Amino acid sequence: MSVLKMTDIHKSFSGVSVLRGVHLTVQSGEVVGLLGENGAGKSTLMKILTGEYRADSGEITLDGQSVSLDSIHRAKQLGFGMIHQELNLFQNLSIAENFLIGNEHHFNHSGFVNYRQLNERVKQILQLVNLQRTPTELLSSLGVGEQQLVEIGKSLLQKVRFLAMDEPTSALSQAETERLFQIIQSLCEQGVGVIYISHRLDELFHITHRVTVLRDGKFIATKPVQETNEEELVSLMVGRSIEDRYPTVHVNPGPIVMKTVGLQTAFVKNVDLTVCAGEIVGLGGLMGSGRTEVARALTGVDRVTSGHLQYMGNPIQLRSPQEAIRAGIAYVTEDRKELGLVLPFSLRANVSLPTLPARTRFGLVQRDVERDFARDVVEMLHIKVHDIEDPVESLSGGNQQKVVLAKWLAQKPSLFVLDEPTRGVDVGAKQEIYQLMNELKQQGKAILLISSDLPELLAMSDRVYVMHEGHLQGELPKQLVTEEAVMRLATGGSM
Amino acid sequence: MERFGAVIRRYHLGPLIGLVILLFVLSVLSHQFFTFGNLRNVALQTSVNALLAVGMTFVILTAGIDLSVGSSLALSSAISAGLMASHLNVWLSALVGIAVGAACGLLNGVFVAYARLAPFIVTLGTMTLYRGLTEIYTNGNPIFNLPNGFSNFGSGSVLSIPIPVILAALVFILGWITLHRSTYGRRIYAIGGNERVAYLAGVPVKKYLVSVYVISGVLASIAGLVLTSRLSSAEPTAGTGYELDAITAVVLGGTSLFGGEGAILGTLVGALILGVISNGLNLLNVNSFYQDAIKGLIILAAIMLDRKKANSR
Amino acid sequence: MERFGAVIRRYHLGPLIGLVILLFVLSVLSHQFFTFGNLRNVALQTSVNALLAVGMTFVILTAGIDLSVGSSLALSSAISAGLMASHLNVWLSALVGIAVGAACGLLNGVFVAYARLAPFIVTLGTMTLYRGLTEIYTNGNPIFNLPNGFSNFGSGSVLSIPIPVILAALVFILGWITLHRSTYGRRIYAIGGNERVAYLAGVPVKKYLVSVYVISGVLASIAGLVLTSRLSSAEPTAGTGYELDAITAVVLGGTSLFGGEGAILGTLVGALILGVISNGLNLLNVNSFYQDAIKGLIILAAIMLDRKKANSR
Amino acid sequence: GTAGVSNTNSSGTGNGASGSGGTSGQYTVGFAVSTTNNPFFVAMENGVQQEGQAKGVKVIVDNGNNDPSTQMNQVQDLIQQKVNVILLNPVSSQSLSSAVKAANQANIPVITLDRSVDSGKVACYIASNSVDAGKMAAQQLIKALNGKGQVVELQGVMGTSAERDREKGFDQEISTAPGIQVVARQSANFDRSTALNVMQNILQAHPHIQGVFAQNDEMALGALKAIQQSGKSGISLVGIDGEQEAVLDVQSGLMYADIAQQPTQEGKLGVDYALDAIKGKSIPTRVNSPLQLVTKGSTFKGF
Ligand SMILES: Nc1ncnc2c1ncn2[C@@H]1O[C@H](COP(=O)(O)OP(=O)(O)OP(=O)(O)O)[C@@H](O)[C@H]1O
Ligand SMILES: Nc1ncnc2c1ncn2[C@@H]1O[C@H](COP(=O)(O)OP(=O)(O)OP(=O)(O)O)[C@@H](O)[C@H]1O
Ligand SMILES: [Mg+2]
Ligand SMILES: [Mg+2]
Repeated sequence: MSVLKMTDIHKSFSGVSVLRGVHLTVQSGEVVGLLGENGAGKSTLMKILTGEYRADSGEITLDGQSVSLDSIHRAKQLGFGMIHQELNLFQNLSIAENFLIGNEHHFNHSGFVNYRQLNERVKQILQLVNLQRTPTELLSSLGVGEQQLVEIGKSLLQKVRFLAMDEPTSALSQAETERLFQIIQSLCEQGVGVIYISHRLDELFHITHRVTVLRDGKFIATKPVQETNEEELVSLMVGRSIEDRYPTVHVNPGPIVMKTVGLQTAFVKNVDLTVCAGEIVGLGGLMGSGRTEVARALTGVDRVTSGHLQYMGNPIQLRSPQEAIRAGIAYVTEDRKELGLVLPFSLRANVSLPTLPARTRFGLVQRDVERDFARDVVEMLHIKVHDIEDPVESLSGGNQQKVVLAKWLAQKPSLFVLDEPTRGVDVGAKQEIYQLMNELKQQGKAILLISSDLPELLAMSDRVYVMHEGHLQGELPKQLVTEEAVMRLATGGSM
Repeated sequence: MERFGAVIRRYHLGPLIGLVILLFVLSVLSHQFFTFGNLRNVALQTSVNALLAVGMTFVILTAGIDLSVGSSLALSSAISAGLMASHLNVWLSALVGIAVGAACGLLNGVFVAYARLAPFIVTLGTMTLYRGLTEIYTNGNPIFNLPNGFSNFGSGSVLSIPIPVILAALVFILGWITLHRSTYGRRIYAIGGNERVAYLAGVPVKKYLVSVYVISGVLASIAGLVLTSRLSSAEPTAGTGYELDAITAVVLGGTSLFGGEGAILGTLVGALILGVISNGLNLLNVNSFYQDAIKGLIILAAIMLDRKKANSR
Repeated sequence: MERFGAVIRRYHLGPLIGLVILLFVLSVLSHQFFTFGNLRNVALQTSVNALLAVGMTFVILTAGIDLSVGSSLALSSAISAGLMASHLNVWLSALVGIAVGAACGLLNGVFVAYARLAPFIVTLGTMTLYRGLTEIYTNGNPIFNLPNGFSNFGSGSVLSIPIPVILAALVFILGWITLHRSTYGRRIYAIGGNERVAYLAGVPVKKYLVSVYVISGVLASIAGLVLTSRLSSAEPTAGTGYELDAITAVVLGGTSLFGGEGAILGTLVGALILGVISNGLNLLNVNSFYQDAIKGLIILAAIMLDRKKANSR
Repeated sequence: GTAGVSNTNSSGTGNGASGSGGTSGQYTVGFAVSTTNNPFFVAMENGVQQEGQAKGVKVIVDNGNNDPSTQMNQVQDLIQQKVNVILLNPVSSQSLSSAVKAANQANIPVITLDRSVDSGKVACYIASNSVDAGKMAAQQLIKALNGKGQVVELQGVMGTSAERDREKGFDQEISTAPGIQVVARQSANFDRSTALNVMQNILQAHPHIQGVFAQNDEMALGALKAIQQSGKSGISLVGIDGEQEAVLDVQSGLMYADIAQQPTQEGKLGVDYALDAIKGKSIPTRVNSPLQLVTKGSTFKGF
């Protein structure tokens, strides 16, 4: 039975204060939720625990003994592990080798890799996290959700005493999430202390024993989970109460904006769907069911091999994203790091990227217009950023996600394809994004919403299509959309 | 104040500090160094590499590389000179040379962008190919007997500033505006920063990739015209090894070979550092056996000053 | 079947197909080509570049580059030869040479890993520096009058296979085992794939980075011993331009200059392609003015075969 | 790269040694040339090719790109192809010795052009002395300056034999004129555009020089441009090689003198002696082709 205590932790980055006196206590066998808005400092606090950053001041004790976490190595020795919010994986290596790096001592045979032992062990772990892949496959062939499972699996390989999980479920759907909870439970039984970060509040009530809330880098409170409720946590976290987490508006759907007829690409087949003006259409399914691939086909990224698209009533061929953008189709990608952002670019340059041609005069960028737009979106989406000239890589995960969304707003498209638009976004900001979606809907925009967050999908969509193994398994009108119905279709059942 | 720090970071003033130190040391060591005449020489001697380095900056910003510049220079200037020697109009001959440079770049660009081949190996192949074509065209002999008017272009000056220097300065200003103020330039950085993100944001990535190699080829041919005119002859071996000097200027100037990061002012500084080193070693009459070692040490010292930048490779 | 496809992808068999086609074409065009004696020559002529290319593969896999190999080769072999010429024991002299190579690599590695400077510019600086030191040490004169025993090492053979070929083969096998079977090798790939992630996973990134440059330096010195022994003299200009051949072999073999991707078998194939091209052009007595053009075309053709791979640059 | 030292005297036009054409249809001569990056060696290659054609000999040319090991490989390839004679213009005297030994073992006669090798059996060596060329250049400068004044020397690629030998000869001879001071020695890598820049810099540092010795004509031509562009006059420039452009400049008075060689003739001679060697005739082991001094008014053509 051991206790990890972080007391009065302070941390700032080049003069900007990020953590201001934070406390956190975890015991072995316990799950502590860590809650806070985007940019509140959760990831930073955890990175201090794993030796990636050093605290400016404060004390960390393990069983009453003060420990100094001055290196990654030291933190590892002490048994502190972490599942990173941003996937920390090697795209160029196989799944098994991703498990190997950092854990070589388990599979070391006088300097050589014992591949048989490695593959065996990885196979077990993949089963444990429910990932149907062989260990020798290249990591880069996996979708984001699958990669997240690998990241989770990696932490099971190490003998950890305390494990920080930074939004492990942000790209997981229901089934995988439940699997993860079973894993967490068994870890606790083995005496591991878990720090669990998530913006999906329901999960915290499911899995944690206590919740610690941060706001703006400050410690707000720690509550046993039985003694609190969602409303209280939300108001502790954002400093005000949020009435309606899923605001909806009713709009009578207009004409069909996008219609697919027998759409087929290398990854999906026989997809027939429609999205109308003034409508939010949900696209659900399990991880790897091909939702992203549908989005890619609608936005000119993937080649359509048979069937066709009808846009605003006319057949359309999209040979590149450029053509899609010109036609008025915006694609908010799910993988912000790889596909959504130019990380070293400033926020200003990122949000203006798709609309540059419109901001050009005599070939030159109109920088004042650009700056004004950047300031507008920062305000509109409450993006937490020190300066619009800061590189987006220094933003917190959720704020980065908002930037991905923001860059399409100036384009004034007719169709938005949103692939996991609220991945890693906090409750308050989520509500803002929903309100934004509603506004767009009222303006007569068509929205295709892909989401693994079931409550969000159910609440926000006017209709829901569900995919299963690369094809549309069925369509659910608003009145029939329930968690059970979606899950039934997603697992290959029928309505 | 805060803005000033940002400017230093953004425009990589590290190498500039290196250049200033170098200028200072040389002024102390040689009283001829800091004279108008000598600085004019340095500028003139840097102009060819500077022209190549501007094109190279564009290419490297897209995470590419162009090893073929020296050979493109040789091929285009051999053809221009050949035409001039056979009494074609000078301007027309020069234009044909530039067209040849553009064609060299176009071939590189098409291989890189449309066949999706690694720029290093593509331009290594074309470097050898263009050199071979130059040898075939010239039969291995220099082309001389060029019209006097053409020679004046390389050796003439306006207000005692040599024409090649003015030309290089113009190209730098154009390059700066293009890279740092135009939409085109922004998109070049975006491609280098994350090609897929740029593509998804509607940037016609392939066309842009082709364009940077064409720019590099065109500037190589202009550099070739400057060189030919300065020497009043086109050599089949002209430009051998120039790609390395151009790349060095770019990298010394703080631009990352991995694309998306860097600035053209750094390139100018990088090119000047190289030019100043050669000039200084000559002025001080350093024993030729020691020159290489000293040059190596200065390059290492110069980048040490840029440490902070390199951190974020 | 699936495994076979995976093997092709994983070990980049594209360039191998290119090599096979090249061998086939040359066998048809020249009846001397596919003889034991000639293939033996090709192998012997490839051995020096192959040795350098193995070290370069390690460096490039970490997203680095080592431009200094040719100069490290020259410096280490000049020092070995100097010691031999002054009658030090041959083995000891060779060992000192290898130590010099290791030191050259160590300096590169420390600059890259600890000072966090861009490998291109660091090794460009040391390339010039080491060349300068060689010139100073040799005073620009070749060192000859080496003991006979040493010359036999480069020109001798075992079972009619030249010793340099055997040496290069051993180094390749060792390199293969290290890169593809050892934990060290996997970590090199991990660093090349994502240095930051590797660091967070607990890989001592700095030490590993240093180590690849040391490997490259050591192999450069071994290549230098082979060269010196074959020529029975150490030239101050030895190895000039060899870095480009070594990098070309690596890249032609499908290894990405951006790190983390590639395989050492590709490097072997790349080095052999270069060796076969030179040998073939000589055998066919191609006009030397046409050789460059043809060589460039063959390189371009060879990479076209590897298109699919390059896609994932 | 540059020429080594070869000189061809007027007698070296291939008269002495030619087998009569037509009888030698099956013979193959391998020519390993150090580089074709320089007009000097291009001319030598042309000589070999022309004479080969004239005499009906098949010629295989290999370009060593100034790298000894490349050339070593090429000699091996020539041996492999069982050529009748190897004409070798070695990149380096020391390094190519082992290649010559390999040819000796295969019983293929070797004729060296322009430079020879230190060991191994050479049937015939056709060249002149690089050291002499340097000396002659120095004599011309001494004459031009009347034995006093400041001169500079433009060096070739450091570490090459041509650079060393020409410098040696020049230094020996110039020191006989105590009034002459060598104020700068800088390398311009045997390259024209490098020489232009280096000379510009030297003129800056030493505005009062009166003479320039360039170790080859390419550098002399670059230096000439620098001098012309500086607007200075009265600087005497001496080069080595006999390149046509330089010879023309001497004749028009832009350069003071050139120490010319005739690489074309040298190449022709090589083929002629090669045929003799094949036919078992005895050939001289050393053919000296004297250097040709080109000064204003001389009618020498250059290559
Ligand atoms: N390396 C860094 N340099 C500068 N600022 C940073 C850096 N890392 C984080 N920050 C800033 O610190 C603040 C806290 O970031 P952190 O990633 O800890 O937030 P978070 O609570 O994890 O948010 P999210 O829920 O969005 O993941 C943010 O404002 C962020 O911009
Ligand atoms: N580039 C690719 N190459 C090969 N297979 C791919 C590629 N991209 C995606 N796939 C496969 O296509 C299937 C569907 O992809 P993906 O996982 O993105 O679907 P999804 O329904 O959007 O799921 P997610 O919840 O992960 O977003 C997966 O099996 C995935 O591995
Ligand atoms: Mg976070
Ligand atoms: Mg998806």
